[in-house]
Amino acid sequence: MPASIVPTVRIQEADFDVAAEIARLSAGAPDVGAVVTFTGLCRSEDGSLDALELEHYPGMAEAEIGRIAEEALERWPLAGLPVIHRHGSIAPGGNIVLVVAASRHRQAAFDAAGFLMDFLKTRAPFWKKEHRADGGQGGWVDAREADDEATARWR
Amino acid sequence: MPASIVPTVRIQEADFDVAAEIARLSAGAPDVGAVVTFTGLCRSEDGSLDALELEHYPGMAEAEIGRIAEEALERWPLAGLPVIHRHGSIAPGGNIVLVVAASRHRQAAFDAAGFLMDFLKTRAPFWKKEHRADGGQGGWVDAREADDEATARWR
Amino acid sequence: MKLVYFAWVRERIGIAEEEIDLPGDVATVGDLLGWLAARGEGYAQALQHRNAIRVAINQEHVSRDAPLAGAREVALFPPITGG
Amino acid sequence: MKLVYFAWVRERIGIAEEEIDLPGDVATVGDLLGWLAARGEGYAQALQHRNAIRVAINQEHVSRDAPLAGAREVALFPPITGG
Repeated sequence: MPASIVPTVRIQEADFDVAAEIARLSAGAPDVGAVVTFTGLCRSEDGSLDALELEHYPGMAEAEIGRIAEEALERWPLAGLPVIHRHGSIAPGGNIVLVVAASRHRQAAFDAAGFLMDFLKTRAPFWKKEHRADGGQGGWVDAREADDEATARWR
Repeated sequence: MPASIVPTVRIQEADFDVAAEIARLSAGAPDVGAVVTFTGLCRSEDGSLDALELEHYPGMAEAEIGRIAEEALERWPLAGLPVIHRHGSIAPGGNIVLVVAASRHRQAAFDAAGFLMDFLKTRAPFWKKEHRADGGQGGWVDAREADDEATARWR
Repeated sequence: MKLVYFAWVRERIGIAEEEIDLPGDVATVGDLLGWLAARGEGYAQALQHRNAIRVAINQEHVSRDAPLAGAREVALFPPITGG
Repeated sequence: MKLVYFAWVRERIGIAEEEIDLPGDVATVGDLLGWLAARGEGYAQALQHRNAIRVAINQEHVSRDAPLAGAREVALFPPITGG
């Protein structure tokens, strides 16, 4: 593994391409034996959702995910850990977030991707607002207690 | 989630396309919020490896991975859990195995993919033989104790 | 000092950001939330369930007892729901 | 009964599969490994570190005390190294 990997964090409105991100990571790293990807998608909520609107805190979003990625890079021997998070309006089935973790062995890749998502979910400044398919008021999505618990297990 | 998902297991010499497998899963399932993929790749072993030769037990390989996938589908609420494992000669950087786990929430997807890989590594009848870049005798890869330990944690 | 608001905090206060000069006795994040709640109806509504509000100073998460000294940008927002 | 061999077990025995008729006193997987080890040099070599050998009956993993009754296909192979 290269001695020091710099976190790659992209906050963007545009969609992303999972295959391209995997290829980018494994191409330059001949000793990558395991790549884990996590893709978070917008659920249709049984057809009731028209779109999610994702608000974020520009600057802090990049900085906070960067801090989480740096901690993951210290904890596990990784060849790379790019993170992409979209903002703006996202329709059901659309991509929201992507993490790719590459390592020699699978456990480091699984752990790093899981760690990154658990902290991203509770610390990266993004907020979801629902727009309903029936035109009614959707409102801001509530934070999930399960996410706080998931974060706590890494202490 | 659909009430009953049938495991999809493919043992093939041909390469696979991670993006196509993700798309296949999330296209038909509007309530998938999380997709985890695991890709196992052939490492170059610091340039010493020319190729891995993957032998398998036809019939049992499909059956055993199918049994592991069925157990995962019982344990976690999944929208799908396709598994592809290649055999034959695979060069460094080449794909060996792919697992895609799709669910409403991320923990089920992470757990199912990790569970499937842990059991696949110790129970699916595949064996790797190394062919060295210098033309020397490589030989059969030894099983890793870490893999047995990884399997044990799911009991 | 620049204050920035997000999501329903922004909607209730009615503005996305503002520049303020704080009285000298407003020294911590906790003090700031108390002072803001008394600034008007929107602020009072936004800060009604004050425990739910998260605060960042200079784009880093902080707790209620964090000092405001050195703060260029203070952000108030609801619990995070990204990812 | 059909016996099938994989990886270095196959290489040492020198064939990939064979049909055999077992003596009546070979009742379990453990018995079979002992009986095979005495069949010739290749078998002896393959079964030298017998604890390392894994066995499947009708394409399912089995332990040493599994009975051979009903076995159509018995496979011998080293610990698995796929994935």
